[in-house]
Amino acid sequence: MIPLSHYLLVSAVLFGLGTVGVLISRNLITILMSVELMLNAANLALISFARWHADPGAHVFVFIIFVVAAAEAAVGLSLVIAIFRRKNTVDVDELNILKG
Amino acid sequence: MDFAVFWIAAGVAGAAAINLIFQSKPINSVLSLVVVLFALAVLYLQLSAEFIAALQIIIYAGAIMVLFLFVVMLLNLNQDQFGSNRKPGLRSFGVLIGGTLIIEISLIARAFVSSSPTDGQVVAAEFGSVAQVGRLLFGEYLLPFELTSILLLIAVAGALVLAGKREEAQPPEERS
Amino acid sequence: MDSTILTFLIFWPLITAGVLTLVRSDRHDAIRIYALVATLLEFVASLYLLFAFETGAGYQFVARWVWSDALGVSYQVGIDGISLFLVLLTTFLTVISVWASFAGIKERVKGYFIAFLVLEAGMVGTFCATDLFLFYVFWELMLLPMYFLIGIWGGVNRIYATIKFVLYTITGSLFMLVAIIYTANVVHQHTGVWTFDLMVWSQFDIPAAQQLWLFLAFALAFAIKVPLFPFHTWLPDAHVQAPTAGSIILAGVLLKMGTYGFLRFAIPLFPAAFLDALPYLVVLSVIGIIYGALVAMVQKDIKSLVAYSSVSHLGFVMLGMCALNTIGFTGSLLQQLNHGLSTGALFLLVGIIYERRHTRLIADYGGLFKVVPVYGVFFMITMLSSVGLPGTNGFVGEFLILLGAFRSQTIAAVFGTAGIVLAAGYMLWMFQRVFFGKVTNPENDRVTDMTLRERAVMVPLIVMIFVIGLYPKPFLERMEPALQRVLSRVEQVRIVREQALTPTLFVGPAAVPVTNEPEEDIRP
Amino acid sequence: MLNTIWLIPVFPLIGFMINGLFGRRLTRYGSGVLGCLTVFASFILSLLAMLFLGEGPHRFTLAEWIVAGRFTVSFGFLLDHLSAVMAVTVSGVAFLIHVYSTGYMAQDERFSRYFAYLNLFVFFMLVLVLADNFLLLYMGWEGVGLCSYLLIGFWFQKDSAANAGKKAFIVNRIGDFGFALGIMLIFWKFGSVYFPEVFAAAPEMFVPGDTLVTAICLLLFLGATGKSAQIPLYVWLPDAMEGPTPVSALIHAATMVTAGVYMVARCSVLFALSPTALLVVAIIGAATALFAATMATVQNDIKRVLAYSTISQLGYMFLACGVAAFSAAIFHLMTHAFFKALLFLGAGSVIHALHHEQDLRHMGGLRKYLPATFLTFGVATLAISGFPGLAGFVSKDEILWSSFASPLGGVAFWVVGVLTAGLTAFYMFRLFFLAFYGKSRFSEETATKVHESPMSMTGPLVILGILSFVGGWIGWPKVLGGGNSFEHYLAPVFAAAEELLPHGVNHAHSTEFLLMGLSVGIALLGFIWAYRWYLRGSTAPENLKNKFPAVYRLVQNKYYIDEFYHLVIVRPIVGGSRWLWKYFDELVIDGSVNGLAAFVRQLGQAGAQPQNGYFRGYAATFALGSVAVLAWLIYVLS
Repeated sequence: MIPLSHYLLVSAVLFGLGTVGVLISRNLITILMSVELMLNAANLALISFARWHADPGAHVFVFIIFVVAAAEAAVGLSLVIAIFRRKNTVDVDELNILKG
Repeated sequence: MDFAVFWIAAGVAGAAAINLIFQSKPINSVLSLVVVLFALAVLYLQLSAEFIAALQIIIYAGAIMVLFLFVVMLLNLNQDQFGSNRKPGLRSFGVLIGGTLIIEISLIARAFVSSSPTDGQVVAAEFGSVAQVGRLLFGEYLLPFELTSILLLIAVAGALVLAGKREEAQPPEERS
Repeated sequence: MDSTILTFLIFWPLITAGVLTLVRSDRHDAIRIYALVATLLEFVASLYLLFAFETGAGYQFVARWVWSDALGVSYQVGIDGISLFLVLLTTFLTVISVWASFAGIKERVKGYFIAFLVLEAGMVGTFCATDLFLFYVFWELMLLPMYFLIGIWGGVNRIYATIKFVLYTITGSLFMLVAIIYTANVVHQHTGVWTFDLMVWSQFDIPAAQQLWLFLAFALAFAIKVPLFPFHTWLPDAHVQAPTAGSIILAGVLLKMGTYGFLRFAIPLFPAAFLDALPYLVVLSVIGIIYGALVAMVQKDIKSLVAYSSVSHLGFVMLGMCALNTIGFTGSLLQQLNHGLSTGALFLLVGIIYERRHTRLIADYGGLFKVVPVYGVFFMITMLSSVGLPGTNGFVGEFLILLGAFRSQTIAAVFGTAGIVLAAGYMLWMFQRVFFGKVTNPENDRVTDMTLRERAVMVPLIVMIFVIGLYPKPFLERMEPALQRVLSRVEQVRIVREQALTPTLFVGPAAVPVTNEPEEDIRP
Repeated sequence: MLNTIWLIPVFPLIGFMINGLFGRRLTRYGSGVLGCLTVFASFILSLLAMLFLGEGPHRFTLAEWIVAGRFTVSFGFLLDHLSAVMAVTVSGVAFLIHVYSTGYMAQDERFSRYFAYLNLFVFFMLVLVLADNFLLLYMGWEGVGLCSYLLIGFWFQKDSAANAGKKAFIVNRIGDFGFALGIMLIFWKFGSVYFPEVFAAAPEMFVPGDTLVTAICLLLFLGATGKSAQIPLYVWLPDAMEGPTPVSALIHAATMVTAGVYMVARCSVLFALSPTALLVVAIIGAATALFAATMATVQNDIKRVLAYSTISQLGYMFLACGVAAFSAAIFHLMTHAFFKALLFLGAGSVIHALHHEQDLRHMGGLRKYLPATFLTFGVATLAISGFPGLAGFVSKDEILWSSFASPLGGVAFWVVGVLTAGLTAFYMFRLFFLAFYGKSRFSEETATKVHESPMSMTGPLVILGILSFVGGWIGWPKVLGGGNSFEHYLAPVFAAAEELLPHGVNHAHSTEFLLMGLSVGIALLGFIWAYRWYLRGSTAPENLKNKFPAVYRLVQNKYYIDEFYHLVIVRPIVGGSRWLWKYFDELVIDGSVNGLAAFVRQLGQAGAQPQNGYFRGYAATFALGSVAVLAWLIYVLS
C-alpha cells in the first residue's frame, strides 16, 4: 500500500509546476493549460483523500471539477480567440489594459 | 509492484508537466498535458477510483484537450512569435515561487499524514465504481449535479458570445 | 407663510436650476435673463424676512419635517439675528454676481448659471439649517458648484486652485463630520435620544473633557473657511483663478460660513473649549490681520491683493468674536456683512477692468483715473470702505470690533488697530499704481468706462456701503439679541470657572455703573 | 435757531453732492458759484450761531449713529464758544479760498471735481469742529484726511503728487492709530464718548497725574501730531505742497492742520489732569517750532518755505497748549489762519503769474508786476514776523508770555520760542525779498506774460490782508491797554481745565514789557539779517554755505528725516512683507500643503506600481501571497 503522503507529494509537485507555468509562460494557452494542471493536482489530492477516508463523496467533487474545468476551458479558449481577433496575439505581456 | 507503477506514473506525470511549462510550442504543451492526464488516470486506478479514471481519459484527455488542440491549430501558434520578454526576472521568480509552494504543500501534507492514525484503509471492491458514484450523484448530490448542467449551459452561451462571429462591426480598439 | 418662506428660499433656486436644464443651451441671452429674474425673485422674497423679522425673538420662520426618526435627522430650518442678514447678503450678492457675469461668461452659459443657482440654494440652506445633519448636507452641497465655477470658468491655473480649495475645505469638513457624529453620540448617551437638533444640543452641556477635541474639529473646518492664519493659502489661489462672480460669492458669502459657523455652532456648543482656545484664536486672528495686510502690500496681482486683504479683514471678524462682549460680537457680525459688500464690490470692479484688459497685474496699469473716471470713483469709494473710513460701513464694523477687543484683549486690539494703518498702506499704494500717474501703457488709453449695466450693478453696493456706514442701527439692533444669547452661554461657563480676579486696568473706584447688560460688568 | 447748527456742515455736503454727481453738466461758472455759495451759507449760519449762542454750550442731536451694547454714539453737534470760533474761522477762510480758487483753477479741466472735493473738505472740517463726541470728531478727522489725500493728489498724473497724497494719508493714519486707541480707552473708562459727559466725569475720576489719563492724553496727542504735522509725523506736510496752492492755503495751513490743536484744546480738561502729557505737548511743540524754522531758512521752493513755516507755527500752538494757555493757542490758530492763508494765496498768485514757477531763485522784482499781491503779502509777512500791532504779534506774544509765565512753562520754552520768532522773521523776509525785490531772475519772455491776478483772487487777498492786520485786536493784551476779550470769550470753555491747573504767581507788568521788547527785538534782528543778506546782495549766505557744507546739506535735505524713515520703517516693512510672502506663505505654508499633496501622490504612485496591467505581475503577487499564507500556516501548525 502506497502511503498517502506519496500521492500528496505528487499532487504538490504538479500544483507547483502548474504555478510555475502560470507565472513564466507568456502564451495564454499555455497558461490555461497550466491551470488545468493545477486542477488535476487538486483532483489527485481529492482522490487520494477519498481512498484514505474510504469516502466516495470526493469522487463526486472531482466529477464536478471536471465540469468546471470543461466550462473553464471553453470560456477561456473563447476568450483567447476573442483576444486574438482583437490584438492578433496571445502574449499576455501585450495585454495590459487592466492597468489601474 | 504497486510502488513500481506509482513511481513510473508519478515520474511520467512530473516529466510531462515540466515539459508542458517549458515548451515554447503550444502544440507540444498540449500533448504533454495529455500525457500528464493519462499518468494521473493510472494513479486514480491505483486509488480505486475507476469511474474517475475513465472520465479522466474520456472527458479530459478526449474532449477538453481536443478543444485546446483545436484552438492551437486554429490560431496557428506554432511558432514563437512573441517579442522580447518584458519581465525577465519573472521567470526565475516564478520557478522560485513554484518551488517554495511545492515544499510548503509537501510540509503540510506531511503534517497531515503524520497526524493520521492509520496508514491506509481497506475499502470495499465496489469503492469508486460507476454504480457507487452514480448513486451518489443521483442521490445525495443530485442538486449540485443538476446545477453543473446550468454551469455548462452558461459556459456554452459564454463561449458562443465570446468566440462567435460578430455580425455588427465592432470598432477595432487598437491599442498599440 | 412664515414657516414656508425659508423652505421656499432654499428650494426656489434648485427648482429654477432644474427648469433651466430644459432650456436649449445656445440661447445665452434668454438663460442670462432667466437666471437674473430667478435670483431677483429670490432676493425680493428674502426681503420679506427683513420686514417680518421680530427683533429679539429667537429662531423665527421655523419649519420642521422629520427625515428619519431612527437617526434623529430632520429637515429643520429657522433664522435668528445672526443668520438674517447673512441670508439677505447671500440673496443680494447672488443677484449682483449673476448680473455681473452677463458679459464675462461666454461659454457654457447654461451650466454656469445652473451652478450659480445650486450654489445659492446651498448657501441659503447653510445659513438656515438648524439641524446639524442638514447643515452638513448644505455645507457640502455648496462646495460642488463652487468647485465647478472655479474649475471650469476659472483662469489659467484653475485646476490647481480648485483642487486646493476643495481639498482644504473637505479636510476641515470631514473633521467636522466626525465631530458632529461624535457629539450626536454623546447626546444620545446622556439623553437616550438620537438627534441632530441644534436647539437640543445647545441646551445640553457636553462634558468638558470631550469639548476640546470636538471644538477643535469644528474650529478647523471653520478656520479653513474663514480663513484664519495659517489656513489661508487656498484663498489667494482660488480668488485669482475664480471668475469674477465666483470671487464675489467666495469672498462675500463663503468666507462668512466659517465665521458664521463659529458663532452658530462652535461657540455655543462648546463654550468651555472656546474659552480654553481663546488665547490661541486671538493670536491667530491678530497674526492674520497683520500678516494679511503685509503680504497684501507686496502682491503684484490685484485680485490676490484683495484676497490677502480678506485674510486681514476676516482676522478682524475673528478678533471681534474673541472679544467676548456685545460690542465686539455685534462688530464682528456687522463686519461680516461689510466685508461681503466691500470686498465683493472690489472683486466686481477688478472683474470689470479684467474684462477689458485681460490682465490683473498692477504693473500693467497706471493712470486709469484719467481714462475711466467713473470707474475710478467707484473703485475709490469701495477702497475707502475697505480701509474703514468713517462714514462707510467698514469703519463701523472695525471700530466696534476693536472697541470690544480693547476691553478684553487690549494688546490684540492695539495690534489690530495697527492693521488699519497697514490697510491704508496697501490699498492706497495699489490704487496709486493703478489709477494715478501717467498712462504708460497705450493699451490703457483704449479702455472704455463702465457701461450702464456695470454702473447699475455697482450702485446698490455703494448705497449699502453708505447706509451701513451712516445708519447701522437697524442692522445692529436686530443682531444684538441673538448674539447676546450666544454670549450669555459663554459667560455662564466663564463665571462658573472664573472665581479669581480679572483685569485691573479698567477697575477703579469710579468705574462706570453697571447698565442693563450684566455680562459686561466690570467685575471687582 | 441753534438747532439748525447741523445745517452748517450740511450745506457744503450738498454742494459736494451736486458738484460730484452732476459736475460735468454744470458749467464752470455753475460749479464755482455753487461751491462758494454753499460755503458762504455755512459761514453766515456760523456767524448767526455765534451771535445767538450767548452764554452756554448748546447741543443738538440729529440722529443716532451706532448703537451696540453699551456703546452709543450719535450725530450730535455741540456749539460752544470754542466750536463757534472754529466754525466761523473755518467757514470764513474756506469761503475766501473758494472764491480765490474760481480764479486760480479757472483753466483746470477738472474744475467741478475740484470744487466737489473742496466742499467735501469743508463739510468734514465743520463736522470735526462741531462734533459733540469723539467718534464724530474722528469721522471729520479722517474725512479731512481723505480730502487732503484727494486734493494733494489732485494732479494725480504727476507721480510726486500721487506719492505725496498717499504719504499724507498714511502718515495721518499712523496718528489716527493713537487717536482711535485713545477713544477706545476713553470709552472703556468713562462709558461714553460724548465730550460733556467725559469732561464732566474726568476730574472726579482721576487725580491729576494719573497714569491712565496720561496714556489717554498721549494717545490723543499722537493723533494730533499726525494731523498737525508735529515731530515725529510732520514729514507729510512739506510734500503736501504738491496740491493746488489754494488747497495748501486752506487745508495745509489754515484749517485742517490746526485740527490737532483744536482737539487738544477741546480735551483741555483731560490734558489738565496730566502734567506729564502737557509737558510732552509743550516739548514737542517747542522742538517742532524751532526745528521746522531752521529747515525753512534754506528752502528754495516758495511753498515749501511756507510749509515749514506752518509746521513751525503749529509748534507754537502746541507749545501754548502745553503750557495750558489754550485760549492763546486757539487765538494763534485763528490769526495764523488769516495770515498763513494769505501767504499761501499770495504765493499762489505769484505762481499763477509766473505760470507755475515755484522756485525762489527764479523770481525777484515782482513788486512792480504784482502790486496787490505784493502789498498783501507784505502785510502777512509782517504779521507772521510779529510786527507790533499786527495779528501775528498779538497772538504770538501771548504764547511767548504764557510759555514764560505759566506755572507749567519756563524760561527754556520762552527762549526757544523767541529764537523761533527770530528765525521766522528771517526766513519770511528772505522769501519776501527774494520774490518781490531785487532784479527779476526770470526770462524776458516770462516777464512779458507776468500779470496781476484777477479780482476773484486779489479780492480774497485784500480781505485776508485786512484780517491779518486787525484780526489780532480782539485779543489785545491787557498790558498794552486792551481787554483781551478773546480770552474772555473762550474762558467758559477752558474754565474746567483752569480749575485743575496750578495758579501761577503774578508777574510784574514790567517783566511782560521787557520780554515783549526782547522778542520784538529778536524778530527785528531776523529782519535785519535777511535784509542784509538777501536785499543788499551780500555774499554771506554763499560764504556760509561754503564754509559749512555739511551743515548746509543736512538742513537743505531736511535733516534726512524722510530718508531715515524710508530706511528704518518703509523699506523693512515692504522688504519683510515680500519675504513673508515669498518664503513664509509660498514656501512654508504652501510648501507644506503642496508637499503633503506630493507625498500622498507619490505614495499612491508607489502603490500603483504593481498595478501595471501585466497579468503575470498580478499572478506573481497572488502566488507570493499564497506562499506567504502557507508559510504562516506552517508556522502556526508547527
